[in-house]
Amino acid sequence: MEITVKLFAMFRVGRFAAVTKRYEPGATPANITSELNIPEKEVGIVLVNSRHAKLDHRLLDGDTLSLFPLVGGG
Amino acid sequence: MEITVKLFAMFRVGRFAAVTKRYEPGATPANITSELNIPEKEVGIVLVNSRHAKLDHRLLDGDTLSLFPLVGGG
Amino acid sequence: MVVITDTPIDPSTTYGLISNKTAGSVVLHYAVVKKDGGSGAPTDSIEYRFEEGAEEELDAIVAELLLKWKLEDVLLVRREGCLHVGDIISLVAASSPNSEDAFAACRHGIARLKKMTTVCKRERLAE
Amino acid sequence: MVVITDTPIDPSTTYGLISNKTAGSVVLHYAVVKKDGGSGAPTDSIEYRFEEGAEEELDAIVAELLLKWKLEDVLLVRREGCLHVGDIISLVAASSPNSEDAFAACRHGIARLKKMTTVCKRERLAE
Repeated sequence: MEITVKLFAMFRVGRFAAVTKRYEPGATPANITSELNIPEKEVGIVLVNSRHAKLDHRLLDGDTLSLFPLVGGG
Repeated sequence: MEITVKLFAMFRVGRFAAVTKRYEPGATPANITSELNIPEKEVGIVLVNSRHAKLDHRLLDGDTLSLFPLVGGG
Repeated sequence: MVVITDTPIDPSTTYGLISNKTAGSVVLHYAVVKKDGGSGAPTDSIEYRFEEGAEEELDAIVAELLLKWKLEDVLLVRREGCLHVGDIISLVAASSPNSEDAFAACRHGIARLKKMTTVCKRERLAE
Repeated sequence: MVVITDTPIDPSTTYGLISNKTAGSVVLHYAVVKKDGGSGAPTDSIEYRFEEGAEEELDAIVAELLLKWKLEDVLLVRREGCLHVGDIISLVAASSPNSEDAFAACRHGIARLKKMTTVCKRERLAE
């Protein structure tokens, strides 16, 4: 399935702002942060399609995942 | 036309709490306060059917007029 | 405007009940029955009954808000009967040229609704 | 949830867009075009255009509110196009177990919408 991943603030450093990629069905935000080497404790807010979600949220094909760090969310 | 007049707080003193009375068509809250010897400058809030209204509001048959003094509106 | 109703409060119709000819801000607050009402055990239902004089008490709250803040209109709606989790208990709405006045009035309205003397509230906890 | 729309914001559908499974309070603020926008002459219309990155900017505001306050959900809606007096410019809504958090987040959301960098606003005064 295709997921668009958007990173914000310092999460972009050395990574990217937005990317659309294929993931295994049933992938979660936790799987993706782990793949991106983002420690879970640095994750402030997870949005799936602009809605508040948890790290174990089951993503669906076409979803947009936005990840904000704990500090400097903007 | 019939109007129900409700008085609040100190306006009740020597008058009444609520009364339903006949008035001439086209009567306004100003006509009624004048009849009740309530000086306009003492009127804090005028409600017609629980909605904010002005002293020159044209009342209609069946309306409820509530008059609150400037001080101690409750 | 003031409404005491025994039918569910319908949020799809409320915006239209507040006049806003001059207002740039309309604030609405819905109080909803939540599972954890703070009494330890989960809430099953809350029953609200209004006594005589409840409409006058709501009118007095409207007048108080209109006196204290620069508002175009105020709307107070209260639901009567047996409410379950997710049901809307009350709506306080205010329109004003300034969002500050609309917010302040709305917050004060909520505080006043909680202190009403003509309402009887009975909570039933889930077993 | 975040919406940028070129069709009128419909207040009859907004309450259903905010999730409130645990929330006891839902606060909504509508900003509306008013006749007297403060520039002296009466407002005829205001045009809003959004640049690329506007959705991301709205997402960042949602995240900021969720980080700062105890909220269940946040909804930001902005209208694009030419708006006239009485038209809804934006909606900020928040649900929370506490009305204090819902109000504070809603007020901060309004302040943040006003400072958006990806919006272009052009006001036309009435002649």
